[in-house]
Amino acid sequence: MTENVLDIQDLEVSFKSDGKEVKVVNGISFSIGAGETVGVVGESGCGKSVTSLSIMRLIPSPPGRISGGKILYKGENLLDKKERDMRKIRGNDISMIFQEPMTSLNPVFTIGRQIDEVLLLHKNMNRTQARRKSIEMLELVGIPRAEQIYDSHPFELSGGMRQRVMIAIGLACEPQLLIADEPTTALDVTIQAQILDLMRGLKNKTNTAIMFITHDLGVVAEMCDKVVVMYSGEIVEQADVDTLFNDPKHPYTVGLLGSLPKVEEKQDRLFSIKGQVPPPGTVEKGCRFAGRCSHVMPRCTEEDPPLLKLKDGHDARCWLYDDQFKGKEAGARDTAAAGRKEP
Amino acid sequence: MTQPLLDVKNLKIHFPQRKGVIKKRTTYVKAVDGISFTVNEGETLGLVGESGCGKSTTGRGITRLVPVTDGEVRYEGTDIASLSKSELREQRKNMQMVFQDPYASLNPRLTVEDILAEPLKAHGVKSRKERRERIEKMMDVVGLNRKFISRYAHEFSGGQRQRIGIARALILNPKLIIADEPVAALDVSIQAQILNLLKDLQEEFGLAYLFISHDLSVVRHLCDQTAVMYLGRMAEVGNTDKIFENPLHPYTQTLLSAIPISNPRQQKERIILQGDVPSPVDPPKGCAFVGRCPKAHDRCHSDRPELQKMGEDHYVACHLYDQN
Amino acid sequence: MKQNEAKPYSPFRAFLAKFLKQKMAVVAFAVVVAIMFVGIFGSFFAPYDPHRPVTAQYPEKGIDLDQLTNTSVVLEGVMSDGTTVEGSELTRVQVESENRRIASVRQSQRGINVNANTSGFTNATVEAGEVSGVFQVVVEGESQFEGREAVVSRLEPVHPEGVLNEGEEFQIDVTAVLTDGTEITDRGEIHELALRLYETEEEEDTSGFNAPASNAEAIEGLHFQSLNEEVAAVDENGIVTITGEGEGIILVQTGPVKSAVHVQAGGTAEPVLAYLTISEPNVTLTDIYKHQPPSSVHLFGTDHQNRDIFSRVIHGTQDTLLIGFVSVAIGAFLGTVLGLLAGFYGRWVDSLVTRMTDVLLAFPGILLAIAVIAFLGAGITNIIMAVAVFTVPVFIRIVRGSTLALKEMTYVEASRSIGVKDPVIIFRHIFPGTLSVVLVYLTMRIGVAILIGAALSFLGLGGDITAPEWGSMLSAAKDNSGTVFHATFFPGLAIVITVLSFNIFGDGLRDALDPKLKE
Amino acid sequence: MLQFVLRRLIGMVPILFIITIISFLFVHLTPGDPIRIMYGAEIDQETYQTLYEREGFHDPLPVQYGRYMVDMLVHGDFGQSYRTRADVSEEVVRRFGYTAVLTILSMFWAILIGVSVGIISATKRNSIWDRAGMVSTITALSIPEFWFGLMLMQIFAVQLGWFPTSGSGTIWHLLLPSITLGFGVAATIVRFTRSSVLEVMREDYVRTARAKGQKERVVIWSHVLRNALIPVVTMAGLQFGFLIGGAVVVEQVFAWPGLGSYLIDSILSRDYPVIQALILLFSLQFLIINLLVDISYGFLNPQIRYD
Repeated sequence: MTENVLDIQDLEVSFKSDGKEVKVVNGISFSIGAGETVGVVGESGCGKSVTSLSIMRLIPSPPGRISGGKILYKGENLLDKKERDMRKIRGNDISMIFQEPMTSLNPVFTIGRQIDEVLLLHKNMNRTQARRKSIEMLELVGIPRAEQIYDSHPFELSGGMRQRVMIAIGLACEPQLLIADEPTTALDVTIQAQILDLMRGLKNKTNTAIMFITHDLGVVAEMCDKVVVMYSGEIVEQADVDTLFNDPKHPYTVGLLGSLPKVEEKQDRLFSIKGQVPPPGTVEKGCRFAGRCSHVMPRCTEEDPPLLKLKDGHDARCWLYDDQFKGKEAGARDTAAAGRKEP
Repeated sequence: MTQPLLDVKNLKIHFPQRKGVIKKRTTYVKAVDGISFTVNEGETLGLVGESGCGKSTTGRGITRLVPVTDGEVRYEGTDIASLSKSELREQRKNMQMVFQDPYASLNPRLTVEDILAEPLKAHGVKSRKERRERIEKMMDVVGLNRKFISRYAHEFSGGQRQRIGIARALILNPKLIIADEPVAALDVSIQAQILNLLKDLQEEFGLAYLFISHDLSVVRHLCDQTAVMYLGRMAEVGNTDKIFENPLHPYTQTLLSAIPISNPRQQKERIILQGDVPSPVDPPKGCAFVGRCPKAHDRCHSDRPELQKMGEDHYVACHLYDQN
Repeated sequence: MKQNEAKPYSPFRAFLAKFLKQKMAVVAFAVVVAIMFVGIFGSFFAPYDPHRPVTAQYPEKGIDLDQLTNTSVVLEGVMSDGTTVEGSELTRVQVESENRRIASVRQSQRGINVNANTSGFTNATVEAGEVSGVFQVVVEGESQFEGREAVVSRLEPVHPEGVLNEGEEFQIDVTAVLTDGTEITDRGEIHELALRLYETEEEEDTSGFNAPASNAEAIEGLHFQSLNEEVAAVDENGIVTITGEGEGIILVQTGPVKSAVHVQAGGTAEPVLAYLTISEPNVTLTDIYKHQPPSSVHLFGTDHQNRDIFSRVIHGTQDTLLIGFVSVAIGAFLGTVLGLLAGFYGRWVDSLVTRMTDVLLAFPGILLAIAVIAFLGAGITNIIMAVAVFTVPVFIRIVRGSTLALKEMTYVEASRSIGVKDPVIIFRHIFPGTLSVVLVYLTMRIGVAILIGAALSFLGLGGDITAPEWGSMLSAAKDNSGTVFHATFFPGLAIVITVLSFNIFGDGLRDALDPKLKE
Repeated sequence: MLQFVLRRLIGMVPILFIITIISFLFVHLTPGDPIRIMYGAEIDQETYQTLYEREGFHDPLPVQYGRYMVDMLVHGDFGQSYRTRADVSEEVVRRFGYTAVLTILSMFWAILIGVSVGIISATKRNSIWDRAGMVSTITALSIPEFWFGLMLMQIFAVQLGWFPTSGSGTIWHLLLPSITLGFGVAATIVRFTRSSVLEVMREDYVRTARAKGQKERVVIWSHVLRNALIPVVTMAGLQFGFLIGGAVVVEQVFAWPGLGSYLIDSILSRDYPVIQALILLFSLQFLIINLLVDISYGFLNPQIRYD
């Protein structure tokens, strides 16, 4: 087994608002192996973006605070590192691309200068070397007339082009891990297809591990090897991509898949999860999904289920799969599977 | 053949932009540049396209929230584009809108009751009691708790707000709802709730929808008819199943292939387009899609393709299918 | 679902809760309310009539003029045996003021009566026979008392005890008591001080009101002199040698201050007068005819026409607030109406209004106001008009801006799509949306309006310069005397406190109503 | 770019034209009789008539306006002061330098203090420095300039004797007036800089810079400031106009012989030719300042292309 690039253990992140501290990420653990693409999916407010910023230690503080756990990068805990050492890792070992390509580039600097910046910081290059490497990177991400674009300003580029530039910046130092936080959400579907295609190609070329954060299950199915499903600050299920889409266990995952309209077939009616996501800090005990779950049992509102290991590499946080309920498991799975077609 | 509920013919919406030293040169953003389609009673037409293709402008042009440059918009035979201001206000009763952003489309300073009373007041329901009754009834219909009638809009979650928005649109009993990306801002699980609600309401009240969306899966799910727009023009119109199962226009084909499929076992070949959508200020002379089309030929550069019938309930604007 | 079961939301309560969190703003609001109260009712509790000199009002207020300008100090003689003599029993007493223009002194029943004439300071000497003492009189008012220094008030010699015999020597120890109460015992130091104090004495006074001869022959340093050489001789260090029998008197002198040391060489003798004590060696009086400094009678002092500044500041609150409120109210009303129309209807209405706004805003407010005054003439009404003229474009701009933003809000579009009439949309959706900005600016602009109004009055464009208006008060104070601090300080402070309160209150309002609002 | 400047210059012409009309009408619409102001109230009717004709007041207004424009544009003649009979243009030229020196030095203080304190306040947000800065700026904005000037004069000139109280001549004469004039603008710039920096610090591209591993110092000084200062420069430029307004008051306090005190003296004595000329001059100044601000904005912000 290869060593993991990233190992997150029991990570907790809290935010302070109105004098109260609320845990928005509540003890999550997962790992990303070398060259692996891990998708982190969940609806807005589930804590997926906070997790990614925590890895970079870029949580705005105050009000945010990493209140527990470990983030191991190649075995070293990033949370113990000094800010100075952390800076050497950012952009070099771990880099990040963001959702909004329109605002993530500094409007007053040229494209070239913004790629050079990261090379000059981490790679001991002089300006000429940096320029050469930057243009090379621009070509790599499929930007035509790279030399010319090198000297343009961000506002002269379209959203898709800017996201390519962001990827060029992210990959310039050949990082071990690329964190992509909803990189295609703001883009049109044809442009999204271009960017996803590009990222897949680059991943095969560079063997960079990717943490892919998104709310779009379709993108996950297409891009990722492994999937982590988050709900309200917790991991509710994780599995390899094939298992997750074809044999989901957690009622939330099942519901999420069921509520997706599909372009490839006509459905009469969508499955829908009732109610809405509880705001962080409002569920005091029991499973956070209990209030919306169609399989809710008395136990669910009393005890918070642990992340149960179902089989190798497939975990779900649900009492349905607790040993005591083994007998009912088959039945539950049937109903869950049925839910995807018709509630 | 019966008369369609809404009949749009050669609709053009151009926005002038002033340029030049003494402001004499005027260019036009051709947001919508000659499109035609119809919506039948009780039916849903999905208007799809990428951002900037003019689909939202079309919706706003039909309700005359933006001035129509040219063309006809007939609602039950009356040309909306030529109505006077007061006639238009009367006409608006029959045609209501639901907006994309459930946060921005409700005035944060008003309560649910105020918001829902507004259309009633504007159309002459004077009795407070009657208004209250109708509002409460409508809240039941869209699945809002009556107890929340005096709450402010911002106290609700996105899904609930969109229910308020739908209630506002329905309260005057219109026949046509123009829904401009009503689920784009919602999370997947909430989106499903609203889509189901829209379907239920259609069945209950026999509504027709003009459903504007960039999400093809949603359109496929909800719509009977689909119209694909590109750069202010219509690329392909027809029965939804036909379009999704047998897309003819290269753009429709690309669009469909670009949608990520939420099943890792069903991945497909993808058509990857080069380049970006050109500016609507200066669209190509021939086919709007010509610059990015993998199948473009000479004629596409010079002649603008018109919609041609390719089968029952299926039209496409592409020179590939020219008879000659 | 859970949050919906909380108690119903009220926008006003939410605003109040946010506002009350900002302590500074709450205090500022209290101050604003207090200032408005003063503005309305100030004229009823101002202690003096702001238009007349206070001296003319003292009789009606039952204040004795003499009490303010006169005082008496008690004079006592100290005998060589240490006993004291009351001032009335002293003989050959002469009192003299160095500068009678400032203060005059005369002997009275128990001591000395001091009478202030005009502001300044002077020394006065008291002589009783051989000995003399000095006290200072300070009359506060317009003049500044730079370089004022304490002088020697009395010299207290130590008398030898008992009877002395011929040939004995002793040294006279002297304590110099200064007018500010400090005591110096070291003879060298006294000498030094005296050298410094009385060095330039002679060339100083050219007024003709000069002190008597005893001062003219003032002696440098610390000086000793024996009146009976045959009994006792003294040298310049104050060492006394008894040379014969009898009574001797050694005079110790520095400047105009003299005391006597009684030397008894054999036999008995009556004690002699050794030195004079003055109960208050530093008398402070007030010049009541002009520029009285702040005191318990006049909290902020009086001005160049001897009017009570405190009362004038209180009265002036009304005019100042009037300028602020009325001008901003006019400006805000016109600006809001025009801004709403321009923003909502666009097209030519907008072009016309914005063109006008741009031209007006291209000028700094004060110049625009000056131009309006130049056109209309000076006067408080015209100041209000002038300030209103430059307030209008400010409101047009902010209301138009926020109208444009609100017009783009989907909920306005939604209303239009429903078929709601334009006026209803403006009043129901747009105007309430601009209200928070308008309220915030209203508060902030009142501060600016007061500042500009004051500046205009200060420049003399307010018309009546004698009016109790803060700006004109400053203008008059500045013109009449550049050196009186209190006359300019207090009216200015009133402006600062008022404007500051409005500004902080406005800041708090803004944070509570609309934290995104930019300045 | 050139086209843009040209267009703006052309655009200024109608505004200036309107201003000349306004300033011309000044004499004719304001209460008070120019002849009596010029030659005294006591002159008899006959002399009055002669003078009235000689000064050209009998011509119709358009003719007079034409003469006024020709004098001004062709001969550069702004007339004579009613009060001193001196040539207005000469006097204006003489005084212009004084006002220019005063405002420029004030602007220097204002920018120096304003920008640096603003940056410190923003980067050390909510610290004691930030709070102190905010309290002192709001106080500064509440202090009337003329009073602040009088207080400075009291303390530093009268009591401590470090500076001359008023007048002109040396650099020391300039110090107190320029500080008085600059402190209000400094406070405005502090607040503006602070909010601008804070706003930029929330931008996504600042997060990008941090994610690159850039040092916080470089993030602030290069990524944040470059963007944050663009609006600050614009604002500071516009404040120039307000400095000229403030100069009117401050010059009066310190007896500084600039255009401001000239204006006030002229208004108080109804010296219309001078007021006319000064209104024109001030208007022109503001138009030019606004133009320069717009142009500089384009140099700083690459996104602006003048077309």
